[in-house]
Amino acid sequence: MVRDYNNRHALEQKLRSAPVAPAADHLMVGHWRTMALVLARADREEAVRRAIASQPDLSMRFAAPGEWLVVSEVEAPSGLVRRLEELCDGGAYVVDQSDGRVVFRITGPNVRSILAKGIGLDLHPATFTLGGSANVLCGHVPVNLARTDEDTFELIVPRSYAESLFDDLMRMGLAFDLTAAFSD
Amino acid sequence: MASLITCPHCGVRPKEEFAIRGDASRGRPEPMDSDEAWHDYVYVRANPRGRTQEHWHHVAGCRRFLVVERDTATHEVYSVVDAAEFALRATR
Amino acid sequence: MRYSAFSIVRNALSGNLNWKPQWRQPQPKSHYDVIIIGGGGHGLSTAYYLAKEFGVKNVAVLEKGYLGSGNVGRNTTIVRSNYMLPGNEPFYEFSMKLWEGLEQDLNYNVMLSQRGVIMLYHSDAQRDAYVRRGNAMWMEGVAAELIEREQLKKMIPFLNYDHARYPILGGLLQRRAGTARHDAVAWGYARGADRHGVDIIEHCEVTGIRRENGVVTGVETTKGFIGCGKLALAAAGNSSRVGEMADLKLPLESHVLQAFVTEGLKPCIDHVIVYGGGHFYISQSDKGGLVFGAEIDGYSSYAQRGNLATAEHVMEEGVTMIPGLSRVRVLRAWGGVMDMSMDGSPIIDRTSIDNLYLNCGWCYGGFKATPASGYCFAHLIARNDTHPVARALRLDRFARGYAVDEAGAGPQPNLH
Amino acid sequence: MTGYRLSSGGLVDRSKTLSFTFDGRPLRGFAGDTLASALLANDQLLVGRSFKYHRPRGIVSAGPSEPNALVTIGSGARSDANTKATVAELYGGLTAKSQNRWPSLGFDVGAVNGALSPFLGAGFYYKTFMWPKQFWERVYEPFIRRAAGLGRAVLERDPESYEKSWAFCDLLVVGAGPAGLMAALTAGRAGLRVIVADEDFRLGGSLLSTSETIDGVPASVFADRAVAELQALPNVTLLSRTTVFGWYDDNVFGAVERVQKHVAEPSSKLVSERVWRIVAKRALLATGAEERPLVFGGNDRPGVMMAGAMTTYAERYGVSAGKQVAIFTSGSAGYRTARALAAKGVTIAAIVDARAEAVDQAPDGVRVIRSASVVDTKGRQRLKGIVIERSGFEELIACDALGMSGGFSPVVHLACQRGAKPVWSEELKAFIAPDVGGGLRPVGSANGVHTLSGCLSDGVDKAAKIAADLGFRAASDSAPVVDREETSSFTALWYVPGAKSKAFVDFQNDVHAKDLGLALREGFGHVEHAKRYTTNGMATDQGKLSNINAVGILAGMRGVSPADVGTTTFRPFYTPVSFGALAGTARDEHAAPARKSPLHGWAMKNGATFVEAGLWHRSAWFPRAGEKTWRDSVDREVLNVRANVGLCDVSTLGKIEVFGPDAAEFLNRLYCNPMLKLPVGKARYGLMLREDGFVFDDGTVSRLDEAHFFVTTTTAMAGPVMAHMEYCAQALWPALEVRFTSSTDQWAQMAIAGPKARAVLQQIVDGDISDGAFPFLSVRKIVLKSGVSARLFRISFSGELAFELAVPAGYGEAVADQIMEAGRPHDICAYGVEALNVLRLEKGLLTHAEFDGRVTPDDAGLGRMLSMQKTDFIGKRLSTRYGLTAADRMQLVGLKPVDADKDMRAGAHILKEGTKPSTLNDQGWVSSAGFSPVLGHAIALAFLKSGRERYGEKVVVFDKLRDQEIVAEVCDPVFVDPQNAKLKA
Repeated sequence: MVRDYNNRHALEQKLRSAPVAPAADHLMVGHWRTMALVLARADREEAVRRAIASQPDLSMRFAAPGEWLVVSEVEAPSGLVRRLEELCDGGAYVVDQSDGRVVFRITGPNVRSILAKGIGLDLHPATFTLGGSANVLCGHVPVNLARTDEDTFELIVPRSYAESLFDDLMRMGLAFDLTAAFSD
Repeated sequence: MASLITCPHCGVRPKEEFAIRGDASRGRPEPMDSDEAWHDYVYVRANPRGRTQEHWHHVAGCRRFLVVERDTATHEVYSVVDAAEFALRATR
Repeated sequence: MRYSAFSIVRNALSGNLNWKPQWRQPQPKSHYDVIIIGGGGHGLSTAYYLAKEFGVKNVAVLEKGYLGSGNVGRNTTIVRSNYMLPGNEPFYEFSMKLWEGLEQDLNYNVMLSQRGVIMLYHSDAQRDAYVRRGNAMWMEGVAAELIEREQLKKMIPFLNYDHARYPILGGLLQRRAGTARHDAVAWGYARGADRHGVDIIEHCEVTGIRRENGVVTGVETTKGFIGCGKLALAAAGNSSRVGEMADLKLPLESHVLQAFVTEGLKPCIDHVIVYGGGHFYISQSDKGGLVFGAEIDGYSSYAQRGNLATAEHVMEEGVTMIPGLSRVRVLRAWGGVMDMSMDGSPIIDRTSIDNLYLNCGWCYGGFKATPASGYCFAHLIARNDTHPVARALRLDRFARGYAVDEAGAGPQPNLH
Repeated sequence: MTGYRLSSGGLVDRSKTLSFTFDGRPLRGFAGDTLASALLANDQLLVGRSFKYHRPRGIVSAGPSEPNALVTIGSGARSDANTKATVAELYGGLTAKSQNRWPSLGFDVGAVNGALSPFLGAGFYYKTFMWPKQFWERVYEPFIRRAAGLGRAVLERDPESYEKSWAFCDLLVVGAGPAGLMAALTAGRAGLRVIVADEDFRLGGSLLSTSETIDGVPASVFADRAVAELQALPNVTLLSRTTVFGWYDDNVFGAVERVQKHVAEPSSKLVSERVWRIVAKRALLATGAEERPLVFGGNDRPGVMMAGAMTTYAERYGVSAGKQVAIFTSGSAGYRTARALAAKGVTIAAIVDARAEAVDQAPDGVRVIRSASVVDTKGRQRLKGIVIERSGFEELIACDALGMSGGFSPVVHLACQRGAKPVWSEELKAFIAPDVGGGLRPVGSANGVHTLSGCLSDGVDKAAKIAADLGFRAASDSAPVVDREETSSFTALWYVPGAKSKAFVDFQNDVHAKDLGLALREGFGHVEHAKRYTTNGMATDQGKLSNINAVGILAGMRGVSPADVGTTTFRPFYTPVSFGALAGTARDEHAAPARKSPLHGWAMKNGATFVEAGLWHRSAWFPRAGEKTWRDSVDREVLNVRANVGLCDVSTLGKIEVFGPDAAEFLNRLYCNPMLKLPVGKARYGLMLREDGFVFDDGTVSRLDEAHFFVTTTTAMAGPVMAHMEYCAQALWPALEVRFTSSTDQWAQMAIAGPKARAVLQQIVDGDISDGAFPFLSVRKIVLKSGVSARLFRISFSGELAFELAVPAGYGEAVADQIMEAGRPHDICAYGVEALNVLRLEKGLLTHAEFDGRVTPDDAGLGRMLSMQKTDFIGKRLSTRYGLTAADRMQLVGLKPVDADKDMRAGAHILKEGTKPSTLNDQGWVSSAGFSPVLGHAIALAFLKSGRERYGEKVVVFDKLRDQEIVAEVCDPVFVDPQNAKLKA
């Protein structure tokens, strides 16, 4: 996706310095990610879920019963909203959140120990399985947490909280020399 | 109860993800119900020592209101259901 | 036995073997003019003033546990009259004045310490609210001072002036406010009431309220039936349970509030300090422990114990207000059952049932009210007439639309 | 007592010498020492002073129950007061200071209190200090306060950091002694997720302090092997230096790990302490048993120590408590200590056994005196001898240390922290854990098991049962074999009669047996009363040693069983936990998250001063060169908006997208004014009430589509309004088909206000925004010339011609820059919330300064908004109550000073002219006040009794807090442009 330089990232100030070499435990901040909240209408939840789940390039994050945060790495915001509206065929309301949320991707051998310092959810691989997602608190910040790979998690946070969450995560990772950079 | 609540949508979650609204045992009166019914609904509580129903809001999770049925003396939880389901069941 | 310098010396020289029980352990009589349910601060002070001020001496106080086993023995001991609303301020100031003469009145040292209570503000809006409150206090003749940041820095240098999440801009100070030794208040009133002939009956749980033709005639207890002319409820967190025995439904929820004490330290905090960026408050006891607390846990509970999440939050507020608390160790946490009312203010009133009187709804502020609560309740019971300073604290204020809502939070108890 | 290091033995590393100081005196110890063992090895017997009488005190225990050996470790901002030397791990460079003494530990002036002790008995202060009346506050209390406390808190900023962590497991084992280690091994081998937490820096518990052997190896070697095996299991987490301090609902445990308390120079990457919240499916309480002191005359002399502690110092640390050690015991444990010390070459002066029968084996040649008791001790700051009594005859026995043992109590604190009381066992002569269900079970000696082999097998059995319960299969290993089992029995002895001097029950708080007698005499015989009256058990050790003896003594005096006396309440924390650890990272600026507006960067560039607004940082004003005070900037911003145009960041307002066929009906029930027929493309001011009829929040409702509304809330109430809407939709009206979500963070929203607003905006907006095409209260989805999609609202909070423009948050800064650029020829300025506040004040528009939760719509002059013809809305019914409609309610008015030079302040109250201040005369209060640069004088909004009838009346504005009373005239609350001509331009 083409980057629009008029669109400022919430962490532009925090991550302005030159990129660092990633350590074993590393925090990546997606410079540009598209997502929308899908609110399924009553009795259409299952149909909507299935319609979106059928799309391999769209990642569904559970937000509430009948509500998902749908993340795309290829679509532009308006394109994603249009596509979701078509997919859901009137069965859901779609709200663009591409500018309202920031995605953090954290990966590494100590990722669970780091996240356990803020998140009261059992992150054991057998319990929080690959593809799982949940709205949780990280410290005092509300996030959507998803496990996207063996030792990789994504945290999606409301934009206004992004700097606070960033500071928190860096402190949680201090003992493991966690590094951070924009991913593109 | 006071450490963890099992959200029917999100699973076991820490208490700090929730905000407690209060008594869930009584439904909102109809517009034409008596003054007394409205007064009791807004201001009077059974406040039992024992089994009670309470609205817990999963603020930092699914943002659903839940009805937690539990014991006020032992903190044992008997059930947790979605408040909409609870309300619809009550009106049926 | 009256306490005096002489009695102390005389007893010391005789090995302290001649001190007498501070109150008797009587068997209940078959009938009293007034029975008070609840042997806590409010019940005991009611009995004391009934006997001493209003000449009603045939009185029993029934306590289901040991005397003072409720909130009077598990609070943070703060005494103040810095309220804003006209329904509250005169009542609490009346209480403050009673505190100021209490030791002489009771011949018992309750260790009132008027060290000053200061409530910090962190924004212009909060300052404005405190200015409003301070001026309301002055309206009632109660001295209040607005302490601004620079003056505050000299007065309390260890606050977090440079790194607080919410900047500390100043505070509202009531110098006459302070603390008292909580257990001593219960014991002093018990001893005083006992000396005026009141029967204090511990370990006597009320199990039923007997009514004949709609009029209360007595109570069933674990020690048998006891008849009474008038029945007065002062059961704090258990008010709803006792009320239910007379089919009374009350505007109350019982909530748990935690309080904490640290290990004993040499004197370091000279005031009662209240954090405005949250609910944290702290003072130092005469034994050296820092006594503190903050908000209620939020759910209704009779369990007298709190949860860890709330405790941790209390500590967050504590170190944010006073960074130097960080290495101070917390010794003990406890929980009290608060009778939270729907507007955060208490109720002292008759009920719809003849001869049944009600004193409840003290939320987390009942300790400071102990003298006035007892005095006004005794006034009401003895004369069947509301004391002038308690006029706003009626039970029917909700139905009539006259809530006394100091926090402006509406009928949700855990917001008060 | 003459403490010294034995020539060999112990688990300390004699090759690693550590230097430390005590009260400035340089001393040496070994790696593996505690501060207490090192002090003892250096013959530093006197370690502290007691609380009340300042009596000299020595080390009593070898663990967390220590009442006496409290010291301050470290200095300056890194000092830790009241640290128990018996659990403080020794490190090189440690500095320790004694406490509660002046001028020195050896010579303490406060000890004069001891001579006054007849006057200072339990509860003395309640009876005294009352004459004359004023003296309590001025003389007595300051004196008592100065005497208070033990250590000193420096109250400086702590340089170290703290954190918390969650942990989840199948089985938590609290305590890594014989039972705990066996349980962990059994469960770990079976595949359970196991966490083992132990307060000690070395795992093994009592295995480290015994000469027994297991499976042919010394117990400590057995422990090391078990630990090594556990360490190798991926499903087992070992937490040493970790105290489980609390058991909470749902089997959640609080624990504190001392990560760096044992190093001289902590790493900045690591925290000092970490609090764990452990969620355990099952837990085992393997906390062992506490040896009981004996209450005899002179039992607080330095040199008198728990017998078990003596064993520990000898076996684990290679330290002997004395050269000539006497034992006073009511059970086997005293003999065990005698054997252990004798085996290391220490002379045993005598074993004084309170029991008559011979059941235990004394070391060869040691004198055993049965049916005897110690009635006094000799020496001053160290023990020189004991006076024993047997059959009415006294004898002085010379010794320099005395080990005492009064039997054992299982350590069951955690199991009793949730309301269940411990249960008296007549068989064990101890309070044991109550049955609290399967979540938490005691094991080993915490379960009343007295033998090592019993503890090992109890650990195996309990863990195997749990494994089976949770669906795992534990191998049927039998427990290891103890080669020379030591037997154990005791007789409970609460009070040793015949005391010749004070017999202490609570050492730290100086409560002696007679105090309990006095308490009983005065009617404080209930165990809770006795505690509160005498302060027994209220010291920093929470009565770990003293409570059981106090119960026994009370029972004896009352002639009942300890079961009838019961215990006081066990509560967190098992041992004290620092504020810092419990607070974790959420402190100082990070106490709460900080929310930043998408226009934060724009505001910074424009020089904004920021102010806290809930979690948000908002731009307050934008100072320019030459402006001396904030008022200069705000006045300029206000005048510029009124004359030209300004841009203000309003992104922090709550924003909610509401969808669904029933959305209009839903909003119609939510607001007190009508919303059902709001046309598409239009916005409306809305007022929400609470169910009790008072104003909850205000905001705008815009209809973007037939079934799509956009709702705004005030910044402060965004969260509560969202929760309220969710409550209404889910709990009250679940049948309505409505869905909504917050879009607060998605949009950067800016107000462009002033006569030139349209001219500026037209330059960046495609399409006609003239008053004809886009009149007041219009709403439209638009596309900016730059291609950015946006929403445009014609709404105003300033009374000026104004627009609010919302763009996706990321574009906010670029669009704001563009507007500032386009506005330059029109003299645009950035304005902040302070100017916004003055602008709205001049127009009599309201905020939560007015809506304080006690205000009705009618009070605020908005009574006409109440749509009583609607069937239902939140707050409708209760807003008709008498008290909410009474004629004497306070109503919103304006105030202007009669003398234009005077100012007014929010929070002032109002009096009628000529009346005295009193609560009865109080007429109202000022909700907002400020200087109006347009009018050139102060203005205020106020709530005044029957205020709308009183325009023109002169009133006194009473601000006693700054000693000011001024006269003001009551007026209409709209000060500027009452016809709204500018708004609709």
